[in-house]
This record gives sequence, C-alpha cells and structure tokens, in this order.
Amino acid sequence: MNILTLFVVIPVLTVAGILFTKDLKQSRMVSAIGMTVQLILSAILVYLYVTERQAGNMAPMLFTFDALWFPALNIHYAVGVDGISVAMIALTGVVVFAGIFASWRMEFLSREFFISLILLATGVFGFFISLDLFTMFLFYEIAVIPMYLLIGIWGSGPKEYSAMKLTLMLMGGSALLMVGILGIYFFSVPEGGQLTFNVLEIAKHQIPIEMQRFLFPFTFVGFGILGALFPFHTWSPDGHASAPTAVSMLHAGVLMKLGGYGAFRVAIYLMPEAAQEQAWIFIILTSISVVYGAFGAIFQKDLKYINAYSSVSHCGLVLFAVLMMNQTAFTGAVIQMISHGLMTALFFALIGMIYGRTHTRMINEMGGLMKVIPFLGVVYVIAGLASLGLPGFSGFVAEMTIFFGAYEHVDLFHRVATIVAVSSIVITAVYILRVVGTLLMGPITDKHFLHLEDANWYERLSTITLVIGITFIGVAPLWLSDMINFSLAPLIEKLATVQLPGM
Amino acid sequence: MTLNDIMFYLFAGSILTFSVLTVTSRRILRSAVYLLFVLVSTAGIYFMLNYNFLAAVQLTVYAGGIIVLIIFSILLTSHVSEKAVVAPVRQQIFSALATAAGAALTILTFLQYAFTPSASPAVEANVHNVGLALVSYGRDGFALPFEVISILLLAAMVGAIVLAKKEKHLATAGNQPKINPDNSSKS
Amino acid sequence: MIDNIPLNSFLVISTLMFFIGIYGFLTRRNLITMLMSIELILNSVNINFVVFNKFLYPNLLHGHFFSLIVIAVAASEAAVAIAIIINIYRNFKSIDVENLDQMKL
Amino acid sequence: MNSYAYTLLIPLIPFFVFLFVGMAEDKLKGKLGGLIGTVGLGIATFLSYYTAFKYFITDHVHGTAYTSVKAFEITWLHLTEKLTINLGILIDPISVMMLIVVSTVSFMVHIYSLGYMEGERGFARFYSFLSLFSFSMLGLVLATNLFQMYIFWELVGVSSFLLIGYYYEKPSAFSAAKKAFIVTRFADLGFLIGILILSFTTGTFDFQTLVDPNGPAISSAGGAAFMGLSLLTWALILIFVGGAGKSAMFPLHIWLPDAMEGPTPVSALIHAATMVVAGVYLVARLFPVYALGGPVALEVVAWVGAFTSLFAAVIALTQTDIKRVLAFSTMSQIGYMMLSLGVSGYGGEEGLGFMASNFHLFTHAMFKALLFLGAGAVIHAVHSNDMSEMGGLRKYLPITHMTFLIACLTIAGIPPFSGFFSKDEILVAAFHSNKILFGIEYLVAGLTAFYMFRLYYSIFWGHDRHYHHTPHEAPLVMTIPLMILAFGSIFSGLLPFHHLVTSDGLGFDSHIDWMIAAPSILIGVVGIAVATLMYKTENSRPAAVAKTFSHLYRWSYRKFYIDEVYLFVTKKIIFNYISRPVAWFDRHIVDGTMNGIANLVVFCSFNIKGLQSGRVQQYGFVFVSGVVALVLIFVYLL
Repeated sequence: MNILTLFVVIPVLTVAGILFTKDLKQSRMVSAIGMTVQLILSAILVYLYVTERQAGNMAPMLFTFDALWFPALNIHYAVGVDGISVAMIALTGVVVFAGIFASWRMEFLSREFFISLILLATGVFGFFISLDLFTMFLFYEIAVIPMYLLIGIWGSGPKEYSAMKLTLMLMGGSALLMVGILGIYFFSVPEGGQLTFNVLEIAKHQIPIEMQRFLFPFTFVGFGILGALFPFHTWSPDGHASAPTAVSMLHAGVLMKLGGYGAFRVAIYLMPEAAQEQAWIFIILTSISVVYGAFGAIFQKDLKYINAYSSVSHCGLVLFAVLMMNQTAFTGAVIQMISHGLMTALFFALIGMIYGRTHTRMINEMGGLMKVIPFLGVVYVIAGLASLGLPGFSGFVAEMTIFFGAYEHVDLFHRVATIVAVSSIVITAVYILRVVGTLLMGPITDKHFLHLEDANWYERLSTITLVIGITFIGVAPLWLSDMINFSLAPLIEKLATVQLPGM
Repeated sequence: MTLNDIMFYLFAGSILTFSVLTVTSRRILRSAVYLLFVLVSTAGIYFMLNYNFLAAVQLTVYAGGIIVLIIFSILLTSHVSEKAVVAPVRQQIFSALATAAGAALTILTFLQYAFTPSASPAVEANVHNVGLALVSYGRDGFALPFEVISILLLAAMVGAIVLAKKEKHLATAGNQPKINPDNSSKS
Repeated sequence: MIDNIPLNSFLVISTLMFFIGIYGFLTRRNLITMLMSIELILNSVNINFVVFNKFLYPNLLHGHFFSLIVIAVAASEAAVAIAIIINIYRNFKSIDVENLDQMKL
Repeated sequence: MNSYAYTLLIPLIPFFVFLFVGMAEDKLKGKLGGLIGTVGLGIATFLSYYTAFKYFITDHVHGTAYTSVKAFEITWLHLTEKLTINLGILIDPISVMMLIVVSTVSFMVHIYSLGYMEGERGFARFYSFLSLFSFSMLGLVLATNLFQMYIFWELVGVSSFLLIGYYYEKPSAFSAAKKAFIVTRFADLGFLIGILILSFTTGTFDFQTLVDPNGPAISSAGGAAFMGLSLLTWALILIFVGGAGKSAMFPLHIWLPDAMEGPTPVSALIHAATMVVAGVYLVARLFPVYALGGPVALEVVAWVGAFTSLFAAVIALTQTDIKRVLAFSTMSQIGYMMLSLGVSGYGGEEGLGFMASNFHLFTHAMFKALLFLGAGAVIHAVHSNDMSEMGGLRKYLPITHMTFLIACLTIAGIPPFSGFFSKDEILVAAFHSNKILFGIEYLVAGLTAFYMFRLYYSIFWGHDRHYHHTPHEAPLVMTIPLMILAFGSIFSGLLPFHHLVTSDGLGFDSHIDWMIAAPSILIGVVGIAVATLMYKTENSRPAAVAKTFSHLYRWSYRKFYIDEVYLFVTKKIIFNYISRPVAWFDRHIVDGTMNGIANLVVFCSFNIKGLQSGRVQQYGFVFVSGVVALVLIFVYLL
C-alpha cells in the first residue's frame, strides 16, 4: 500500500478499534496506540522523503498514487507529497499525539469523543496528502464536521452558540471555496480538454485572467476564513474558548493551518496572476489581522481568549507571508504554520491543564501558580517565550524568515506593511508577559491553589513532545527550511513567468 | 323527462344537499346521518348505472360499516347534544372562496372537453363476472389487487386494535416506577 | 337506462361533492367531521371512476374494480383514523384539530 | 584560523551548564548547582584569557594591524538568495576585549553569589540563569554577523528578564522584569527594522564585509532617501535605537533603575558591566559603517550619549536607594562611552574616541562591578537598600569599605586609578571634536565625583543606625571577588589600549594631555570636597541645599517624571485608547456583524416558521389554493 494512504487508513482503523472498546481506559489506549503509530509513520515519512530527495528524485510530488473514483466528473483519489505537505503532516502527527494525551481524562462519552477527534485528524491528514481538489475538499469537510460535535457536546461555556458559530462560518467558507474550486475545475482546461481536479494538471494550464479575478477572492477568502483572516476571525475566540482542550489544540494547531496551506496550494499556486493583482487588498487585511489580534489579546481576561486572539495575530502572519509571494516569505509562512501549530497546541494543552486544576480561566482570579505547579509554570513560560519570538524557539525562525521575505519587496507599500507586521512582536511581548506575570508570578492569591498537584506523566508527555518540536525547529531550522525551499521551486518558476502590466 | 331523469336529479339533489349539510351542520351526529344519506344516494347512482354489486358494496360497507363506526366514535368522544366548534368566519370565507374557485375551474375545464361515449358492447357487471374477474390473474384479472387489499385490511385491523388499545403502563403508571424513562415519554 | 343523461352531469355532481368535502376538511374543527369530509371526497372520486368506466370503456370493468378497492381502502382508513382519534382523545381530552400542533416543535 | 577553533567552547560550556543545572534543578542539593556553574565558567574564563594572550601577544606580528579572524562558522538558515544567517565566532580586538570583560565579571559574580545567594530558594535555578546569561552574552560578543548578534541580543534580554524576575513572588520584581523586557523589546524593534534596511541595502549580515572600508556597505551610503537622510543612515539610527534600549540611553532608560529589583550580583553582572554596554559594543562593532557611511547617525549617538550622561548624573544626585544611585551612575558612564564613540573619527589618531570608549568600557566594567558587589555586601550586612538606614559601616565592613573607596576614587577620575586614564582619553576626544560636548562631560565628571562620594559617606561614615543585628563583614567567598576587582580597577588603566583596540586595528601613540587632565582631576577633587563637606558628618547643609533648589531637587528625585510619562502613555493611551477600543470593536462591530447576519437569518426563519404552523387545515387551505392557482396559471393563463 502507498505510504500516504496509510495516513488515512490508520486513523480509520483506530476509529474502528475504538468502536469495540468499552470504557475510557480502553478507548484512550486504542487511540494512543493508533496515534503513536501515526506519529512514527510521520517520522518515517520525513525520513523517506529526505532520503528520496537526496537520492536525486526531482519530481514535484513524491509517493504519488492515483485512483479514479468518480469517472463522470473525473474525480480521482490522487495523493502525493512535497516538502511542505511532509512538514504539515509531521506537525499534525505531533499535535494529534499530544492531543490524545491531553484528553487522557475525558470521562464523559469518552468513546465518542475519541472517535470524533480521530475522525477530525483523518480529515486533516487526508487534506494534506490530496492532490485532487475535490478529494481535498472532501477531507476538509470531514475535518470540519466533527468539530461541531466536539465543541457542542464536550465544550464549556456557551458551547452550542460557539459550535454553531464556528461551524456556520467555516461552512460559509466552504461554500465560497466550493465556488472557487468548481470555477477552477471548469475554466482551467482549454476548450475541449478533459476537465480535471488534479492540482498538478491544472497548474500546467493557465486559467483565463478574467476568471482568475473572479475566482481568486472566493478561494482565498474561503481558505482565509479558516485561517482567521480579519474580519472573518470571530469564530476563533468563541470557538476556542468553548472547545475542550484537545479540540482547541487540534483546531488552532492544525485545522487553522488548512487555511494557510490551502490559500497557498490552491489560491496562489493555481491563480498567480490574480493573486498578484489583488494581493494588496489582502495584505492590508492580514496586516490588520496581525496587529489587531495582538491588541485584542492585551485586553482579554480569559486565557483561552488571549490565546485565540494571539492565534489570529499569528495566523494573520501566515497569510501575510503567503501573499508576499516570494521564496523567503513562503518558506516563512510554512515554518510559521508549523511553529504556531506547535506553540498554540502547547498553550491550549497548558490552559486545559491549568483549568483542570484551578477551575477558572480568568487570569485575574489566579496568581503565583509557579510556586505550586512549577512544571506547568515553566512550560507555560517556555511557550510564552516561544510565542513572542525568542531565538532558540521556532517562532523566531518563522517570524524572521517572513519579515525578511516581506521586506524583499522594494516598493513602499510592502515595506510599510512589513514594518506594521514587525511591530506586532512588541505587542505580543506585552500580552504574553502580562499573562505570565498575573498567572504564574507574584504571591498566591487563593489558598485553594496551595494544594494543586503538578503535571502527571501523561501531561508531561503531551507537553514535552510539543516543547521538543518547538525547540528542535528553533535550534536547527536549516533542514526544514531547505526541505520547504526545494518544494517551492515549481511555484516560484510559475510566479516568475507571470508578467503583469503595471505591477 | 323520463323517470330516469327524475331519479337522477333526485339522487343528485340529495347528494348535493346532504353533502352541504354534512359539512355545515353544528351537530356531529347529524352530520354523520347526513353523510349516510349522501352515501345511500351515491349507491342509488350506482344502481342507475347498472353496477349492482358495487352499489351493494357501497351500501353495506360504507353506509353500513363506516357510518356505524363513525357514529360509535362520535358517541365515544363527545356528547350527543354537543355542538361542534365552528371555525372563524374568516377561515370559512376563504375556504369557501378557494373551493368555489376550484370547483368552478374544474367544471369549466371538463365542460370544454368533449367526451366521446364509447359504442362498444357493455360488459355486464353481474356477480358472476365480478367474481371471476376478482380471482383471475391474466389480462383483466384482479387477483393481485384483491390479495393486496386483503392484506391491507388485515394490517388496518391489527393497527386499529393496537392504536385504540389502552396502553398498559398508563394504566399502572401510578404504582410502578418507570424503568426506562426515554421510551415512555412520548405517550 | 342512463342514455339520455350526459356524462357531464355526473361529473358536475362529483366535482361539487369533492369540493364540498374539501370545504368541510378546511373548516370543520372536529377530527371526526374532518374524517367524514374525507369520506365525501373519496366517494366523489368513486363516482368519477365508475362513470368514466360506464361511459367511455363499457367493455371493461377497471373503473368498477378501482372503486371497489377504494371502498376497501376507505374502510381501513376509517378504522385506523378512528383508532387514532380515540387515542388522541384519550391523551388530549379533545379532538379539536387546533390543539394538535405538537409536532411542530 | 582553526587555531582558534577551541573558542567554540567558551560560549558552549555555560550553555551546557545551563541545560544541565536547569533540568536537574530539583536534584542538585545545596550548593552543587552553584559549584558546577562556577567551575564551568572558570574554564570559560581561562579559555578567554588564553585567547586574549594568544591573540594580542603570541599571534601578533608587531607593527601590523590586528586582523579579525573567523574561528568557526556554520550556516544556520538561508533567508534569501543573498542573505544567509550564520552562526560563528569572530575574533578581533574588541571581541577579545569584551570576552575578557564578560568572562571576568561573570566569573567574579559566580563566585560572589556562592556566598550572597546562600540559602535562597532556587539556588540552582539562579545559577542556571546566570549560565544562560553568560552563554548569551559570550555569543553576542563573539558574533560573526549582525543577525547572530540580534539572536543573542534577544537571548541576553530574556536572561536578564529571568534574572530580574528571580524573586518572582515579589510583584515589584516581576513587573520590573516585565518592564525591562518590554522596553528593550521595543528598542529591539528599531534594531530589527534597522537590520532589515541595512541588510537589504548592503546585501550582507557579515561584520567583516560590513565594516570593510571599501566594502559594499559603506559604499552603498548613497544619496538622500527619506527625510533628507540616506537609507543607510536611517538603518544606523534604528540600529542605534536598539543599542540605546539595551544600554539604557535616554529616553529608553526607564527599565534600568527598576531592574535593580533583581539580586545584587545580577545587577553587577548584567546591569552594570556587561549587558548594558552591549549597545556600546554594537555601535563599536559597526563603527566603520557609522563613521564612514552615516556620520549623521554618529552625531545622534554623540548627543544622546552626552544628554544621557548629564541627565542620569543629575538624577543620581538625589536618589537614596544605593543600587539606584549606582544604576544612574551606570547610565551616566555609558553615556560617556556613547559620546566618545560619537565624537570619534575613523583610523589612526582620529580614532581616539573609539579607543577611549572601549577603554572606558573595560575599566568601567571593573569598577562598576566592584561598586555593585560592594553594595551587595553592604545590603547583605544591613538588609536594606536605603541610604538613610546606613551609616558608620566602615568599622564593621573593613574590606568592603576599602574596595568601595577604591572604586569611588576610580570613577571620580583620580589618578592613578584606571578611571582617570580612560576618562581622560574621552575628554580629549571630545575636546578635539565639539566644545559643547566637552563642557557637558566636564560638568558630569564633577557631578559624578560628588554623588559617588555622597554615597560613600552616607554608607560608611556618619553615625551608626539601629541595625537588627551587628553588621558583619561578608564571607571570604564574597570579599575575594571584591579584592580581585579592586585590583583590576586600580591597574587596568595601565593597559596599552591605544595599541590594542583601535578603530582600524593599527596601534597609535597616545599620551596624557595635562592641559585637559589637570582640570579634570581638579573638578573631581572639587566634587569630592563638596561631598565631604556635606555628607562626611551629619549636618543640615544637604537639607538646606535641597530647600534652595527645591524644584530641581524634586524633579531630580522623581527622575524628571519620565516614568510617569511612560505610564501615562502605556496605561492610559495604549491600554485604554487602543486596546480597549480594539476589543470593543471586535466584540461589537466585527462580531456584531457576524452575529447580525446570523440574527437576520434567524429572524427570517422565524417568520417563515410561522407558515409551518402545525395546523392541518391551514396546510390544506394553502394546498388547495395553490393547486387552484397553478391550474389557473398553467391551464388558462399560459
């Protein structure tokens, strides 16, 4: 069997396995085994990919596999990966693994919970391996739908409202996306040719510029909603705040990346001309996202809201970089996706663990936790420092790559936008330190906190996995950036051929 | 004007009169009786058309069975003297308008259409022919519908009994704790 | 026997009966009278079947049998409907159709 | 080149110590963590001295210029086609000089802390942070390129943050740490944008290429680009903003006094001797670019330096917290160094200011670390920071007293102590460049002497206060570093800096210009004399003076209300007028729009729902009328 298909098959098998379990213990064990296998598989994939490239395989996509499954519309199950997808798959593997351990104590309807969670993961893995737009869209929907159940059933606070809001907004995004995808499908191939959904095939043709102008906004906004593009980001704070820990982790860590990845793989790759023409609108929006999310985070009191707004800011940076459309910025965007995925998953895991102990998420009700739960405190500080872009952690690498990529443009507009985006690093520092200060430092504010227990083994496993990911990329980013860089070559070539009057 | 014509208009007049009375009478029991008259008149029309078996069935099943059933249920659910609640006048007017328009439209439509009566020899609808047709299965045989309708009647009988039967746990709900709260809440 | 009575006369009667039935269905609040209105409708349809059979296809008996079957269906329908009405009466202490909008929510 | 490959160990040893001690914190009982850290840093210090010896003496051919050597370099990340971030080690005169400064002071602080921090909770944590700081600082000074410097610049910032916030349960400590981090972060924003501009203008990060007088950086100075200054000048000014943030130049100085909330050894190491001079080091590192590519930027450096030195000196006159007096004195002295860089030219005698600045950096590190460690010993003895709770301590703390006096004389510029030599060079450089700047520095020299001796007399003279227990001299482990640093303070002035650390690598001859030195000694003595008069014995004169200049006194005491201005800007303006409206806007406008759409749909569906009333007769009516209407339309109307 093709190694990529395994990425879909193993979660499905795991789900099937969970169906036969009886209680929390068994179902979490099955999930943990399944996702561990998945994590190992991701590592193997990275290894295979790197060796294959070193062996001189220059094909744009590796490990491809193609099977026709709906002949009438020429829909294929076409899979294949390049460096970017490999990186995203590795990220997903890590985050899902950590997510399973973060929900080790999901007492309520545990079987159903793990099934939904892994179903979501299936969708995400499928999305990253797909080369066929329709299959990609299908997996996208598979990833979004369980979200509704996961938030609506296992959430907290106004969970029904949040679940509904999140699902509806994402569905709205899908609707736009569907228009975009169908438009691409019908207009990509010149008159008389066989219509196709295959990304690589479509990329060989040129979509007429008039159609691109029309389709690009649909596709980009469709993915942008998932990537929390201002002003379509409001599902993110509510959704994240209501979601259970593992779901926030997966959602912010991985699902939001589908937006960035899709914007990049579909919108920009297939419609470069329109992208260059219309980029300025979205650059303005994403610059606003970046600064606005950061300012929004300063004022929040709920830990999850803070983190959700910080996600808006960081994911805004991803889209910002994608729109800059040069090699460096693209590399930065991908690294930022991975980095933010790991960081924010770590944050949400920690918030869940802290909430599980203090039963509040309001920072002004907490204080001095460093003394009682030093492990979680230290990891929180690490996550915070990573988030504000400290060297040695992945965030720094990503941000710097993005800034340098963005600054490569010589015109004033791009440079001003870059400087606006750069200024977010200060604001980030402000809100991160504010949280760290109120939450962890200072005297203990509540005597109930004196008896809190520090992290368990599974909590340690979950957080340490993520911390290792963050620092590994932060300390040795070269392999990753080279892997991404190489895969960007076809896109850069395509962009280089684009000549537009007046740009 | 022959006797036939007189008979026909008599039946037609009684059908229309009693139909209107059926749907307008304030007393339900009277409605039922008016309906009976309508059905009997219909049977008369069947007789006129020389479909004696059908007329007999109409009389026994409709006039005999269904009307009795209806009268029983009226007696079960309301007092004999009780007057029916009438719908608001607005509803009556609008319904009347709609139905009148519908009737006018329909009549207008088929009056424009010239039906050409067939001259082919008629088949006698006597009990012999009817009985043969009911159990034969070739062309012009109705064995399958006959069987199907018998199954339907059986099913309706079983269903009616099950529906109308008093549910056990309702009767004993007072002194027994409910075991499965999910399934019992519907009744 | 019926030669001098035109087909259209029968049709007019059945049509009027049909719409009277519908009027009854739309205006009567009592479930049982609504049921009776339905019987009217069915009856009018029966007349049509029979009349068409007699005038247009006298060599066949299809309309006749159709009426027969409709009568059987009407009988079973009446039985089930009355069972339901009795059940409703038992639960709601009323058979007024206005009160029966529980399914909406 | 490879003969210096071992220098890789100098930053790496502290790094591994940090990892080991940091992870095994709970397991390390007693002073074990501290001992590991100290030994590790001792090795690094030894290697640093060996490197200095090798670079300046054994490997140097007399009469030739000192060359810069890349001891080691790896590629860390490819940014663009041209720009690549490397990590490596660059050996040249100033980096070796800084190596000595950092490792010496850090080593002294490590030893000193064994006594000072004894029994503190988190002793091992303290040492792991110290090691992290040492690693970052060493990485910073050895950086081969601007971006590596930025990386370590940030790491230095965070280790400073961690160390200031060491007593994290004290809210004031944490808020000081936060303030330090955010203010320097804000400055780093300037630095980063500066790097962006500089690297895209010149196409390189590498110092060796950047500072090459004939290289692309300097030749790209170009014409005016923005507001009358060239892009390169703007880049240099922005980079200087970064340096000013770290070096607590006005107006980004507000974090430094608060940073004194950290443990005193930390103040000595980070906020006196090493990290705060990183800004000076940064400008010195890029000095040829400044001098040849952006003279306007250099002028900015000079004026900011001069103003800060005066400003801080005036504030230092009235402060009562001994650590804060020292903090302002640090700012003032760094102002000196900046000024000196600012007035310097490039090459030969012209580069006197450059040399003087580095010279002063070196001597200042010795005597300021000494002052802080001495202050630490005093605080250790009386458990207070406040001058008014001290007095007459010379009897109890003889060693501290002697070393403190030496340090005070050094900073006051009294020969033959080292401060005299370095300060004299700065004054000479200023004199030849700009008379106004020279005048300011002259005044500051007097003020410095005055406030240092005010401090000295208030602590060690006067009569005894009511101490909780009799103050006693610090243990040997604390006094030995004091003595070593005192030794350094006295004799480091004799080092031939003008042969070793110069702007172009070539040595030149320098001699003391008595026409300038004599008045400077004189003003120092006057300052000391006035202080003696006012503070040696307790009398009413200080109060009388304060009353005479009451406004000035109050402004100085309140640090010219700069903190309040910042507080106003951040709390009132940013928090209330930006962040709050953004949050409101998000909740009500953006989210309101989304909810509004949802509500509209709900409203419509609610109304449509009315049609689905559940009333059979209504359905029937609609059905019938519908059928009638359809028949009418399709049969008759169409």
